[in-house]
Amino acid sequence: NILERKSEAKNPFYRVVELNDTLTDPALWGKNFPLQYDTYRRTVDQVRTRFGGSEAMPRTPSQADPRSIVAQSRLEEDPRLRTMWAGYAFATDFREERGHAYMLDDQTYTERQIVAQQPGACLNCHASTYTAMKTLGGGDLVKGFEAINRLPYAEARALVTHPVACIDCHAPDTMQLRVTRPAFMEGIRAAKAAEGVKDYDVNRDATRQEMRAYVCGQCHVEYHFQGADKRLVYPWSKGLKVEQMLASYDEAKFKDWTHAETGAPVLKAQHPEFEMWSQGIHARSGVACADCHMPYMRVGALKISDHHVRSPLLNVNLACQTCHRWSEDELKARVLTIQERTFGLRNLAMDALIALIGDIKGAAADGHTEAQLAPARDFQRKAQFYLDFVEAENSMGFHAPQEAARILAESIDFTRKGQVAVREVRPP
Amino acid sequence: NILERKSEAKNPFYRVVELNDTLTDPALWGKNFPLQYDTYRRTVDQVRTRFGGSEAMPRTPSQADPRSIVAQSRLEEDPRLRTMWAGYAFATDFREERGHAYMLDDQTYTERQIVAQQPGACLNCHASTYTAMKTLGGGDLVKGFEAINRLPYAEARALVTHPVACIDCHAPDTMQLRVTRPAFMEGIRAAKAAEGVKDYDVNRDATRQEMRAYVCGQCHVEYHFQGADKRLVYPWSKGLKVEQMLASYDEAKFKDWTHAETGAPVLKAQHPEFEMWSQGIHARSGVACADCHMPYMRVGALKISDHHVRSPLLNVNLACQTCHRWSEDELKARVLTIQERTFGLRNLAMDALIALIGDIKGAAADGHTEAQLAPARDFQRKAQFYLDFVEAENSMGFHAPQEAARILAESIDFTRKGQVAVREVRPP
Amino acid sequence: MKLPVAVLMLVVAAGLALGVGAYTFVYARGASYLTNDPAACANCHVMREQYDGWIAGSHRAVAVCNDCHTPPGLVSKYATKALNGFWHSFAFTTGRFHEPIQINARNHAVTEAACRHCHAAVVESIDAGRHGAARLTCTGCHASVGHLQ
Ligand code: HEC
Ligand code: HEC
Ligand code: HEC
Ligand code: HEC
Ligand code: HEC
Ligand code: HEC
Ligand code: HEC
Ligand code: HEC
Ligand code: HEC
Ligand code: HEC
Ligand code: HEC
Ligand code: HEC
Ligand code: HEC
Ligand code: HEC
Ligand SMILES: [Ca+2]
Ligand SMILES: [Ca+2]
Repeated sequence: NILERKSEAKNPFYRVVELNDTLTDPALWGKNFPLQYDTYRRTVDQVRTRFGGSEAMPRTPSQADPRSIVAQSRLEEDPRLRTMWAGYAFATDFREERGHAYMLDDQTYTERQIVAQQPGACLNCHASTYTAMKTLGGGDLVKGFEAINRLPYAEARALVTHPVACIDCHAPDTMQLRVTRPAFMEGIRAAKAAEGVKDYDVNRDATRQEMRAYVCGQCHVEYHFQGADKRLVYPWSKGLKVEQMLASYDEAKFKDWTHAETGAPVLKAQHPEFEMWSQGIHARSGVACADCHMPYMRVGALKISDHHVRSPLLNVNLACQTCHRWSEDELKARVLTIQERTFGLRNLAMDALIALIGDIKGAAADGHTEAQLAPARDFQRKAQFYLDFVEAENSMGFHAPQEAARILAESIDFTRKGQVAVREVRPP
Repeated sequence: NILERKSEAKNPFYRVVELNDTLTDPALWGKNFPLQYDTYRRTVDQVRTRFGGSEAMPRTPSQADPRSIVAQSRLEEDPRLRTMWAGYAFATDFREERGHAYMLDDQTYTERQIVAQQPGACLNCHASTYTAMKTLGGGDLVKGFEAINRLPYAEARALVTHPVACIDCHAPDTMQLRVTRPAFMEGIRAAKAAEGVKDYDVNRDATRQEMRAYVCGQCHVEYHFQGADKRLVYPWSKGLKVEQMLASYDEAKFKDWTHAETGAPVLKAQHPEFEMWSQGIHARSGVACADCHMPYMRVGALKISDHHVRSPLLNVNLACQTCHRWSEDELKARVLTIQERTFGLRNLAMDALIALIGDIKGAAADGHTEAQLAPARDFQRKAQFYLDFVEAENSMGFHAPQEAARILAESIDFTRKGQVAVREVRPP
Repeated sequence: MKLPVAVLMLVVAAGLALGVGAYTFVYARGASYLTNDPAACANCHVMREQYDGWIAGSHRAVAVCNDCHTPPGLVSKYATKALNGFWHSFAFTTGRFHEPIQINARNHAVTEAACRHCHAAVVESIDAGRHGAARLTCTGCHASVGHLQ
């Protein structure tokens, strides 16, 4: 009854440890906040949903890769991905993502590390890098950020021990949310500037509700490494929409790699959850990532944020039903309807792109000149980035259903134009 | 004043007329229900929204067409429509639709009546045909329906005087909603049968909330005239989705006309509001047409359904805010976001289709054989029906945002395949 | 019960100044604003929906209108009641108010305070837990708590 609760709750947290800005180990923070810590540790669970969660696949550990369990391979699920990414590290190893607890190991041991030389910049989103950056920078976060980016991966890896931890999202004194990733600070400032908001400082200007999404946007975003210093940059200078990102890549003449089968200068989109969400009805309604992926839960007299960050479909009751009065089955069915539609279009767009790749390959073999191939290759670059934008986004369209379908429709249109272009010309 | 308000509340209406099943004139019904009648008469208003409403265009009345005001021409707004419909009556005259008050005149005087011989079947959705059908059928509604369908338009036209009236949606004794159109009774029975529901009788089995959409579904649907008897049929035997309707047309080898520029056997989709809505989140949430297009309004102490059927964007407070706590401007902006996305894709799909039509025309000129042209023509048929399905649907995607985008994406994919097909072969 | 009477007089006086308002306030039992009986609120047909929503809602057994729509503490309580009672009477009579009725900023704040008052225990950790942090609005997630939508 309420009265009891009142007394119980006088002080929800017992400060047994004096936290400060140098303590990375979540176990220490967990002493003050055992409930959050306990849920945080549950991100090791692996449960599969139709398009999300992850499946625990046993493997025999090796010297190079000691993991005894990994998530299922997306390349085996859909071999067309190998063709789409031909010549790029992703074509050798790409798996379904799983809980936060695995982020550091999965990055360390992915075969993508073997086929390519990766920079320290990778670590920004796979480890608790906050204190490491502070130390490297002699107290200056940005200096440390720049330093860690350009280190070879192995060296940088030696500086970190934990996956994302409390300190990466929370201020130790007040427990308020904070952004600790310079790449997001700079990215969101650029995005706001594009909207006409000058000198945006996320930790100063963001509302609490916004922070409930921004802490996730530190990592769940499209990115690239800029220049020799491997600076981690989010391509938002023109805005968060797919066409705006492509425009900024085109402007910088940036490419991730040259396609092995067609010679096209192509791009790889990666987990643009934040960007996709920003175009959806939930973002527009002020619903943040944490509302669905870290819903409040009752623990005794208290209500806490479920730090077991996972697919909301594994937790529909708390994640959705406070706002939506539909049954659990009905809500799951609604998500599935959206996802199946997206998946259907994703497959159409994929078949189309594979056909275009075949066409260009064939044309090159027929002796089409570079100049003749250029237009079709550019359409491949566009179609591929748009398709990959939805493919790499991990909600299979749910975060912005119509926008995801719109992007796939445009991808198909680019392919169409590419297939026409390659047929318009005959080899000299 | 408040005294009235209190007394008003006691007796909602006064029976001044004894209504029966033969009284068509809404003015008579209006004597018992003056509030509904007054709002019903306001459908003469013409106000434009970005994609809906209608614009009042003055014209000089003529012998053939006495209308002094019409709605804007959609053909002038987008001349590509003339190419898409080349050889069909719609290419000569197609206008934005307007309020119910105009339905009979607009059908009587459209130039589509001049370029083609239209049957009485047209009247099912443009006039209060209930009593006319009853009389023609000697008390048997279906007999009367069959009789009016096969009459020449002019003869059938002489049998009716009013646009849709009270009697078409209401039972005179109870004022309960009812379906009076055999084409809908048969269509919905077929659709339910496809879902495994046997012997569905809409007036017996539908819930009140369903009736709030079904009365509209009597007319706001895709249709065709079957056989020499011109029976009005809704193509729902396989279901309400675009691919299911196309499948039933393909099965029946049905075509609306032969495309004048390509010789393809093509189809014209028409106002599938009911079918599109059925695929959207509002239908899924049990929100009916009447909830948004005829919202309850307070008149003194009474709440009545606003019979001024119109664009909800002209009435956002009552149409939306009862369920959505957003400001009027915000709600309008949400609709516009959805509509602009749909419109963008519609234009991409349209450009694509026009290109395909050009390709086929060109190939025919180059001497491609009928057999060689067949595959491309079939893709045109598909791409055209899908595009027209969204183009003819009058909410510009709002009734089912992701579904509308999905349909346009598939239309573009059909065009892509058609353009490839036409290029795969060389004339003999 | 001195205070309520005093306030009532005050409102009636203000009403007389405006005539119609006070007339309604009395005639339409605007005084029901001063009672605690939810049915009294529903004296106004325009309150019917909220009344029905409350009956269907989860709080019917635990909270009446005034628990959520008036601040705790006698003075502020009757001040709010008088203010709302008067203006709503006025709005009701003139028929000049936004449809559907929407809570205004002041009353929204009152309601939020009410949530926190009763649920202090439950929300302490998420709400008062960290100094300086802005508050999340309860109804952002619990919109249907007072009135089942
Ligand atoms: C309105 C609820 C909602 C919001 C807000 C939301 N998501 Fe999601 N998210 C979902 C659903 C539902 C899925 C699909 C899960 C599935 O398929 O199992 C999903 C999937 C994901 C996935 C893949 C999960 C998995 O199990 O593989 C990630 C990662 C993700 N979201 C991150 C984010 C981020 C970051 C944000 C904010 C920028 C966000 N989400 C906002 C509901 C939401
Ligand atoms: C420091 C970077 C970082 C931050 C901050 C971060 N994530 Fe993640 N997230 C990851 C990585 C990396 C993975 C994939 C881990 C793996 O597969 O090994 C991941 C995985 C996920 C998944 C997939 C879980 C599954 O079962 O498939 C979800 C859901 C998710 N994150 C949501 C969020 C939300 C919500 C937030 C903010 C509250 C957030 N993430 C903050 C980096 C981050
Ligand atoms: C901007 C943040 C960010 C950076 C930088 C980043 N990652 Fe990730 N990574 C994520 C997120 C978020 C996920 C989970 C979502 C997903 O898998 O799509 C993830 C998932 C992964 C996974 C597990 C799924 C898979 O792809 O097999 C691996 C392995 C991985 N990253 C390796 C790397 C490597 C190697 C680099 C550097 C080249 C890198 N990451 C850089 C954010 C990042
Ligand atoms: C990926 C980001 C992220 C990480 C890592 C994280 N948190 Fe949180 N935490 C959040 C978010 C989001 C909230 C909700 C904050 C709000 O509503 O303002 C939150 C809230 C809290 C709160 C406030 C009470 C509550 O439950 O809402 C506490 C205490 C807390 N976290 C402790 C921890 C501890 C301890 C750890 C490490 C074991 C941790 N957090 C790790 C994102 C994170
Ligand atoms: C904090 C509130 C909140 C939470 C939590 C939330 N939603 Fe929503 N949801 C909304 C709002 C607001 C809308 C927009 C429609 C409206 O204004 O009512 C919406 C819209 C939707 C729609 C219709 C839009 C579309 O794209 O078709 C679906 C489906 C949906 N939500 C599912 C979910 C699911 C599944 C979850 C949990 C994973 C969830 N929502 C969590 C508030 C929420
Ligand atoms: C959730 C609200 C909602 C529901 C339910 C709904 N509509 Fe609509 N409808 C709209 C909106 C919004 C528009 C766009 C109006 C505009 O663009 O001005 C629209 C547009 C239309 C139009 C074109 C109106 C114009 O002004 O040109 C027609 C006709 C229509 N709807 C019929 C229907 C029918 C029939 C149903 C049921 C089968 C239905 N609607 C269900 C909201 C709704
Ligand atoms: C008897 C056939 C019929 C029925 C029943 C019917 N409509 Fe219509 N409706 C039409 C026709 C025909 C038009 C176009 C009239 C014109 O353009 O002259 C129309 C036009 C409209 C418009 C467009 C108004 C504008 O300003 O553009 C809306 C909205 C609409 N109907 C909604 C509905 C709704 C909602 C229902 C059910 C409550 C309904 N209709 C029932 C035949 C019908
Ligand atoms: C199944 C019902 C139905 C039938 C049958 C029908 N209409 Fe309509 N008609 C509508 C509806 C609903 C609208 C309003 C929506 C729209 O215009 O897309 C409309 C609009 C119109 C309009 C005004 C807009 C325009 O197209 O210029 C004309 C003219 C018209 N119809 C003529 C005809 C003719 C001629 C026939 C017979 C060949 C016919 N209708 C048969 C339902 C029908
Ligand atoms: C296109 C269909 C249509 C036409 C034509 C129509 N109505 Fe209605 N009417 C409705 C719908 C839908 C409702 C809502 C019924 C419900 O909620 O069950 C309604 C409700 C009513 C009600 C019940 C009280 C109310 O307002 O909700 C009355 C009385 C009424 N109409 C009278 C009339 C009169 C009189 C006419 C002719 C002047 C008329 N109607 C024409 C569709 C129509
Ligand atoms: C009778 C209730 C009701 C009415 C009236 C209504 N809606 Fe909705 N609306 C819903 C429900 C239910 C959902 C699904 C999300 C959810 O479950 O909250 C929804 C979802 C939405 C969404 C998100 C889905 C999407 O496609 O992005 C938008 C936008 C929306 N409504 C706009 C409107 C507008 C505009 C109107 C008025 C023309 C309107 N609604 C009228 C109940 C309603
Ligand atoms: C458990 C708390 C609670 C109770 C009890 C309660 N309400 Fe409310 N009321 C609310 C909330 C919450 C809102 C929505 C305002 C908001 O979003 O802040 C609201 C809104 C309203 C509104 C404004 C309409 C709207 O939706 O904004 C009216 C009028 C109202 N209530 C009247 C009443 C009446 C009359 C009663 C008693 C029959 C009552 N309330 C009982 C919590 C309550
Ligand atoms: C004299 C008739 C009448 C009575 C009695 C009445 N109300 Fe209202 N109420 C109204 C009217 C009219 C409005 C709309 C006022 C506006 O929107 O400006 C309203 C609006 C409200 C609102 C939301 C608008 C706002 O100003 O925030 C709340 C909350 C509310 N009433 C609560 C109550 C409660 C609680 C009671 C009983 C103690 C009650 N009402 C009794 C007529 C009345
Ligand atoms: C007069 C005291 C009181 C007020 C005011 C009050 N509540 Fe409650 N509330 C209770 C009691 C008692 C319960 C049932 C016992 C329990 O679970 O704590 C309850 C239950 C709940 C629940 C759980 C059951 C459900 O409906 O999901 C929620 C959530 C809730 N309240 C939120 C709110 C919000 C939000 C407000 C303000 C709009 C509010 N309460 C105002 C006393 C109150
Ligand atoms: C971001 C969404 C969100 C916000 C904001 C929010 N809540 Fe909740 N609340 C929830 C969820 C989810 C639950 C369900 C927890 C459970 O049942 O385990 C909940 C549960 C509750 C409960 C019921 C616990 C029980 O089961 O008895 C109460 C009481 C409550 N909240 C009150 C509040 C109050 C008061 C506020 C404002 C200070 C508030 N909430 C703000 C999401 C929210
Ligand atoms: Ca996953
Ligand atoms: Ca119109």
